Amino acid sequence: MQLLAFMTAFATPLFLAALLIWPQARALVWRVMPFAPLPALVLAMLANLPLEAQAEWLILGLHFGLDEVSRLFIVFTALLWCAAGTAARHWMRDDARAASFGVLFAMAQAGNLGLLLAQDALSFYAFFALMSFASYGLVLHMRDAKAQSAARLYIGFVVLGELALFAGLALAASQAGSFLLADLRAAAPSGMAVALLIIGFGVKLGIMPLHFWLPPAHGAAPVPASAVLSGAMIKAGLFGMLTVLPLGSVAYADHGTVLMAAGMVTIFAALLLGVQQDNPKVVLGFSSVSQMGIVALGLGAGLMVPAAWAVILPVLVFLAAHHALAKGALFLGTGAYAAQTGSLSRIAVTLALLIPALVLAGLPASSGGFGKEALKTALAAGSPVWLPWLTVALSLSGIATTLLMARYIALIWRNPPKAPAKMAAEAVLLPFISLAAAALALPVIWPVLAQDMAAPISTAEPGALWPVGSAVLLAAGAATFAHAQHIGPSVFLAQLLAPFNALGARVDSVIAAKRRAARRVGHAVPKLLGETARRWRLGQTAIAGLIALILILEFGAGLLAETPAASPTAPPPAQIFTPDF
Amino acid sequence: MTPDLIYGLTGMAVFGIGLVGALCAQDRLRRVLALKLCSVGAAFVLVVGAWREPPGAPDPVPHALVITGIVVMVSATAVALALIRRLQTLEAEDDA
Amino acid sequence: MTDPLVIFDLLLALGIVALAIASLSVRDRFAMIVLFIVFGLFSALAWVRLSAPDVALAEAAIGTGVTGALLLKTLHHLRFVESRTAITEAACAPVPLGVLLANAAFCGLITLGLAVAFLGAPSAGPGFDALVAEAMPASGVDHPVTGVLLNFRAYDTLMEVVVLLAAVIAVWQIERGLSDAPAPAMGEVWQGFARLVLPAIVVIGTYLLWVGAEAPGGAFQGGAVLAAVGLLLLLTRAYVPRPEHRGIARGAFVLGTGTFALVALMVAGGGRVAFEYPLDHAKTLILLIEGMVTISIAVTLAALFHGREPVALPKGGRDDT
Amino acid sequence: MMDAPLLPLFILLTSLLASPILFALPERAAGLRTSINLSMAALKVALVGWLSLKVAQGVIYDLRFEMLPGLEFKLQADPLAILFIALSAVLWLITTVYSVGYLEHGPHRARFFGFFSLCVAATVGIAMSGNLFTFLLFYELLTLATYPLVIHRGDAAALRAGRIYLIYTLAGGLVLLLGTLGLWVLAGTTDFTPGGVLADVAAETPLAAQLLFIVLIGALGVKAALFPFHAWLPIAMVAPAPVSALLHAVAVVKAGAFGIMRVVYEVFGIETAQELGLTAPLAVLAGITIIYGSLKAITQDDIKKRLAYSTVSQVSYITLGVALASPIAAVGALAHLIHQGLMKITMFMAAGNLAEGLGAKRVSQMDSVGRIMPGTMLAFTLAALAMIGLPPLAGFVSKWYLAQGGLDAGQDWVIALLLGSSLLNAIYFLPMLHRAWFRDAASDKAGAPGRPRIGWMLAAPPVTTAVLVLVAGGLANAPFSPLEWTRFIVAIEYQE
Amino acid sequence: MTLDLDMMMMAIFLPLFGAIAAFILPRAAALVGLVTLALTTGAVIALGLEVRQSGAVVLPLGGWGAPLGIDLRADGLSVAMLALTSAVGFLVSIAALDALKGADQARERQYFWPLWLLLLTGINGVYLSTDIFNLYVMIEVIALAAVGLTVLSATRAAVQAGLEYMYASILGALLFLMGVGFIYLQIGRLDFTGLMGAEPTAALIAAVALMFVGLALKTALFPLHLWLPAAHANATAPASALLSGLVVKAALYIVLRLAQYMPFPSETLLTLVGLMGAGAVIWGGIQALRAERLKLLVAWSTVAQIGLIFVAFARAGEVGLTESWKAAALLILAHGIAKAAMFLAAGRIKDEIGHDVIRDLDRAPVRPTLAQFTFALAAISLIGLPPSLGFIGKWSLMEGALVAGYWHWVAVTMLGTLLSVAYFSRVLSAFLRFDRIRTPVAEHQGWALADAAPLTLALTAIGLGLMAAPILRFIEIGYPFGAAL
Repeated sequence: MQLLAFMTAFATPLFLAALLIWPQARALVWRVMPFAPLPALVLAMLANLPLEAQAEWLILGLHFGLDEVSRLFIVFTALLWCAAGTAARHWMRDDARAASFGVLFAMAQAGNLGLLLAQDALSFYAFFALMSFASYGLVLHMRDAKAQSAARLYIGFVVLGELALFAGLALAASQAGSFLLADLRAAAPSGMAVALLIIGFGVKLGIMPLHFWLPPAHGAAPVPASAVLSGAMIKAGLFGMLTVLPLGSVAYADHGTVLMAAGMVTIFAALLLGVQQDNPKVVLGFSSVSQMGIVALGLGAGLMVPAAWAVILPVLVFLAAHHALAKGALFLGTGAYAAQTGSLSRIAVTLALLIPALVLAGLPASSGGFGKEALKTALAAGSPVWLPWLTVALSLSGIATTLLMARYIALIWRNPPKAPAKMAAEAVLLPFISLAAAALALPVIWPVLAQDMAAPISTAEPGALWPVGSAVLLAAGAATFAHAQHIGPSVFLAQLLAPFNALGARVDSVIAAKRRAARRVGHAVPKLLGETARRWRLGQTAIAGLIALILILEFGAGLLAETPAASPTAPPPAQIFTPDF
Repeated sequence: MTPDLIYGLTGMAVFGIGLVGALCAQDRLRRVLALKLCSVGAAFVLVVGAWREPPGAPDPVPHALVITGIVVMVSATAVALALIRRLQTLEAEDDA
Repeated sequence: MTDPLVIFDLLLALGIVALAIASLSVRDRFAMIVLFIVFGLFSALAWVRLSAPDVALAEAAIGTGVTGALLLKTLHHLRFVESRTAITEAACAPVPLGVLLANAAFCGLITLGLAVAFLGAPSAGPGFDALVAEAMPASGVDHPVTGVLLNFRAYDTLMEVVVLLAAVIAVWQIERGLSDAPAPAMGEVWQGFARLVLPAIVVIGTYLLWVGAEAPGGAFQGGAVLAAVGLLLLLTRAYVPRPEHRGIARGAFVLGTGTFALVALMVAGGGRVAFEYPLDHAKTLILLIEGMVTISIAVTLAALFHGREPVALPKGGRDDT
Repeated sequence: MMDAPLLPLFILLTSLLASPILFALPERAAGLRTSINLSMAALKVALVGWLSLKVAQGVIYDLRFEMLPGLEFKLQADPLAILFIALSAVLWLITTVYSVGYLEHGPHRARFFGFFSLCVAATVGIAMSGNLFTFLLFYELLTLATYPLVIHRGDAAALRAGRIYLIYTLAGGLVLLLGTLGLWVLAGTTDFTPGGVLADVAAETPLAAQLLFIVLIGALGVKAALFPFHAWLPIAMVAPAPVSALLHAVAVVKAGAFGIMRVVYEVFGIETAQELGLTAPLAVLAGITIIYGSLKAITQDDIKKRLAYSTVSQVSYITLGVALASPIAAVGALAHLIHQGLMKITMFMAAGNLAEGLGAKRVSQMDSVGRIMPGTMLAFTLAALAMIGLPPLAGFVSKWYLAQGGLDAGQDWVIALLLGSSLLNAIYFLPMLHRAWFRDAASDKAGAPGRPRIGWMLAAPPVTTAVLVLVAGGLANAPFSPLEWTRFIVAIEYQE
Repeated sequence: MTLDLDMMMMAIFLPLFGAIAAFILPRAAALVGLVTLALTTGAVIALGLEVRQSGAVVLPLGGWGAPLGIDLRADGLSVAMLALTSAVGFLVSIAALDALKGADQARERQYFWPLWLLLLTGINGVYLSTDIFNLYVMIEVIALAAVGLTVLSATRAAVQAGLEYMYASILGALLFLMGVGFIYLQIGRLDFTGLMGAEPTAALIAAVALMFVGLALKTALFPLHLWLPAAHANATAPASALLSGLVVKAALYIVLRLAQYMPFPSETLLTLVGLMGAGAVIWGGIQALRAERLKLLVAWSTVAQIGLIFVAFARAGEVGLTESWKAAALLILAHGIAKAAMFLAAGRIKDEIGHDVIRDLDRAPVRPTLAQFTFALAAISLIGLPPSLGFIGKWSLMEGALVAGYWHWVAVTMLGTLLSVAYFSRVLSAFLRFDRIRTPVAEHQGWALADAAPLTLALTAIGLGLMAAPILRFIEIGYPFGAAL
């Protein structure tokens, strides 16, 4: 029964792939494609843990299992495939090579889900290989020069990675004398094996210097494929390390150091490389690389200090889920953006894209923020020597990611990606919005979903604003600068000052008008007064008036002086003219 | 009710009337005349001030002052009238 | 209290005020001047009543007589010019009644205030009586007013003559080159009258001057009366000013001032200051001054009446003298 | 050496007496006029040199003359005065040479040089004023003497500029009169005394003292072109180039800045001013002016207008340095008084040469002028780089001290301000240099501009001042350099 | 007979004899005039030396002595005013030589001198008089001579203005005479000494009201100024200079004197005076801004400046009056000199250019540079820019007001200064504008004798600022009145 459940989980996509060969079924298959990961999802959600099943009959005897970690991986992987499937259905509607895409898509899906369930080295490797090689077709799908070169690079690294992985697994298996992954872990594989495994999985993970394939591939693949490549498949590398390496039990200080250093380099090198790109999807790819650098930090720390692994692991899983959802949303969002034609809807989508982008960048109280803070806390348990650097690196990674995201946003405006011509504009929106919402809601969902493993997350700080904030400012400055460079500095400054100058000119003209009016009045009123005074001979009146006034004032003052208490209520008239200074 | 009181108040009245005339009159000649009335009013004050109850002789100094004032006034009047004549002629020439 | 004189005073005062009002409010300008002359005579009467005969004489002769003559002459001139050019006087826009009323109201207030002040002032208060009485013996004259005029306050009197001089210079200056209205037509009767009256007036004037030292009268009154001679001569064309008379006229104008000032200066020295006549010569000097001043005043007043400086203009010029 | 107690008076008279002579000379007596001009200017430089030597030896010059009971016309020669006199004397000589060349065939030369002399006399008087009252006298004289220079061209624009100039400066002068009176009434003296004369007043009636401070600084701020009283300066640039040089570098704005120094240091005293809590707002105001002027400068296409706004910005460095109330910043401020003068006069003379030689009055006409007039443009470039604050030029020295002073006073924002200002300076000066040196002139210009005909009298002065810019920066620590002299002054003002 | 030449007598009699001589010898009038002026100036200088040496000097005319007789008295203020009169008069006389040299001006020339010398007699008489009735006679001398000068040009506008001036003069004098009457009624004597101890009774208050208004009318204090602008603007230049520079000062001087010796200035009245002065400053300034002709502008500026003098007078209230009169006196001196210079310069400009319409001044192909320069210098003093005497006067004004805490007078002064800058700069920019004339402009054509006098006056107005301290010390000689009597 359990076996059947496991089989359904990875066989459903395979079955759909097979059905696609038959043209009459294609329409139906495409319609069902979004639901292909459902069995796996259902299994992960409903199963009581731990769950195991064996199929000794199959090949060399295959073991499947589901534990706390793989369950969580399956959940977000399946979700991602669901969303990508939905998108792919519309994306590929009028594509000439839709069938081949569907086949490969389904096969990669099967591989991805399968490796998550595999418990022995052989099946794991098989599913891993299935996923990797099927993806080659996805990358190559467009068949243009860019796709071909990307695919060439991809396949080269895949081959390299598979070789290393195979060698590593083989070494470990021979050392353990068993194919079971649990045995491999328990046997504490040799340094060599661990190194090979790290390289094998590292290729998938895109840790520098093994990352070269990743950005071009992500850029070249169609949007649904990019989403799963970046969101789901590279997590397979992480999952592989978690399952195969004896983390938490044996210390591999050198490996850890190297991995950690590579991770640190990855974080920033990816930034430097990423901001130079012109294709938004490539930029997203570099962002993935950068993010995986963070993951590598955690892994490295785990390798160095096994004792810390217990706290690092849940965080890494969370980060994987976080990245999968956010990055998937971004890729699909790129498609959604490309599908829009009106500028208003593009602005709307851009605004929506800001959600996963900021989540990914680690906006406080988002999954990114929590994840980073949790990782910081977790790493505190690791090597004290590295700790300050790690903390700084993590904080700065927020800046790096934000800058990449800014670059991405800028690029989709400047080099809008292309979408299939006749696609319904809202088709890709639904999966995009769902994933974005999921990414946003992750901090809330996670405690429910992960239960015991959610502890580091739910107790983490919401994170700091300054990395994102400063990076936004930096990006704004850079954008302004770039804009200025683009149109020429003096033109730019003129543009910048134009509103102020316009305001100034406006104020000036208002003042000038007022001044003219005042001048008119200033000319007219004295003239009128002067004329009136002359015509009415007010000067004559003034003579008499003045004498009378002085007489009244002085007599009044004299009278008051004589009778000071005459009228205590009325103020003396003299004071009317002599204010009290 | 002594003469000085009566004529003193008369002087005030004449001065006031002259002042009204000097300020209100439009006609040039009348303005000159009004000013002359003012001067008579002022002279009244001095003459009244000089008056003493009959047995006593009046104070001669104010009398001298008034005589001076009268001569001064006639001079000023003559100049004013000359100006009026001249102005009238100039206006007539301009308008002609 | 029922002094009959008080009733006379009251009636006279009323008359004066009424004449003042009438002369300003009467529309006809000739009537205005006549009323003014009557007013002047009434005032002179009032001053006689206030035991100021000198002042009354001066007012009658100069303040009323000469001024009246000047006014009449000017009116004649104005009417002549108006008749020639058909422009009427008072061409300017009338002043609103409200302004006039305000003027009147202010003047009423002033009069009231001055009346209050007058009533509050000491009646028959302090004066120069005692000082004059004390100084009279040293003045060189017997009549106090003359003493004041020509000795105690001789400086004022000198300046008064200077005012006259300034006036005649100003009038000559103002009216230069101005054509004159033809002299009023004086009939034969008037000319005969003049011939008869003139010597009498001269005698009266000289007498007034002479008695000035002891009794009311003196240089100004005498001068005014003599000026009347000039007026009559001018009016009757018995005398027509000519350009060649200018030098004499100038001399006559400055004669009084010059003599007066010279004497005032010359007496200074030897411990005396200006205007301090030596006691022995005081009477002589004062008489000299009075005589010269009288001539000056007479000629000046007559010249003021005549107006223009007699100048020879080119033929066909505007000046008809 | 001879002792000459009347030395300050002689220095004043060299230009004050020259003025009526120059007025009286007929228009065509150009040679005589030039020789009088130059000999007087040279004589003044010599006398100033002598005077500064004496002052450095500690001789005190103090000339008094009672004008009103208790109120004296007072000339003194303290080191601060020497600083300003030296600037104006040297620059007068240079500007005179330049003016002679500039106005060679222009009209109204008698008038021009007469007022020019008077203007310098006023500046020298301002420098040597021993009290605020005397200062006021010369301050107004300066206004009056510069007005005919500003409207020298006599056309509608010049007259408009002149009117605005007159309104601003005379209103400022009037307020200064009020302030001087207030000081006289409050303190009973208007003497400039190191440490100030208002300590007691400030303790008793701080409000009155604060009001007085605002009135005085406001009044002086008009000439110092402190925001928001700066509007006259860019408008007044219609004046001929030597006049602009005079306005911007030697006399007018410097008189305002110098007055602010005197008021803050020697009327209030730096401590009193700080206690009144008014130096910080003044510093902020100066900061605003610095940024505002630079921003406005960027958008100007007219070369002289750009330079004028640059002056608005640069002169406020001096005010800033004074207001920071730190001796180090004061050194910067005082040094900038000299340095800004050297730099700005170079630029204005260069701009005048461009206008004279090539008819180039706008930045957009500056393409490749560097190749046509290398000397002039080299001077301009040097001055511009100094303005930006590149070491070892003069501008760097003053900016360095200002920044240090900001730190010393605990006003860290000054650093950001100076950096930002330098950036803005670069933004508006570098394009000019770029055009001048690296851009080819629009080829279709009718008739290639051959060798421009400017004589040595026009070419030499900017080069000379540019060299001075280099020297003042490069030899900043040498004895008798502006900076050294400045330190001497600050030691007195801060009574260290 | 040894002549004891008293300098006070000389100051009055020399012009009188001069006037007589000039009148009877018309052809030598100019020569007589100049010699007289020179001699009078000499007498004034001698008098000044005497006063400086021995304080105030008194001359009881006729040996009687006040109150019966009339005393002449010279103290610092009198001599300062006399000096102003002779100096300005002398220089204006020199300028008049040129201004009246035209062939068609023979009659103007002939009458100018006697009238002017009589005017001088009257003015000097005012400054030396200590008797209020004598003052009345003197202001009448001044009035008649001044009217004669006003209408010297005999244009219709001038005669009209002269007539208005005459009315104002007579009325002012009559008001003054009425005041004299009231004073006699109250205290029975007419000399200053008698006035000093008097109690302020109703009669004296009435006298003050009448005399003050009468004098204000004569000195054209706002709002009684209506006769002045036309009269001063339409007279010939030397006459304008005399009228504006000297004549109005006589009435001002009497106000100053009376304020010192009479129970005159209550706080209320002073405030009223200040308000009238402020009104004059503002209204005169505004009208000067509007004026279309140069001389009219200058005349309106006189109205404003007289207002300023009254503000100075009222600046510190009743308590400050013992000092305020000095500020007023400084301003009187400054204005007298500068305004004379300005009117002469304006006359020169009008003569050279042929008109004095401000708007078209810059269209003229000739520029009387020196006259323009003189005008500018005079403007500096009138505006009150340092170091002119006008500045010193303004300084004293504001200082006193500040000390007394009367900020409003400071504000009025500053407003007045701004207004004067505004209206004078109208003229100055017209001088310096060159873009509306195509033909070559002739300017700076060497020295003209005619410019010497105004230029000297203007330079004096500026330079005297440096002499303010001695001047102030000098005018205090013999103050207060009773001390030296």
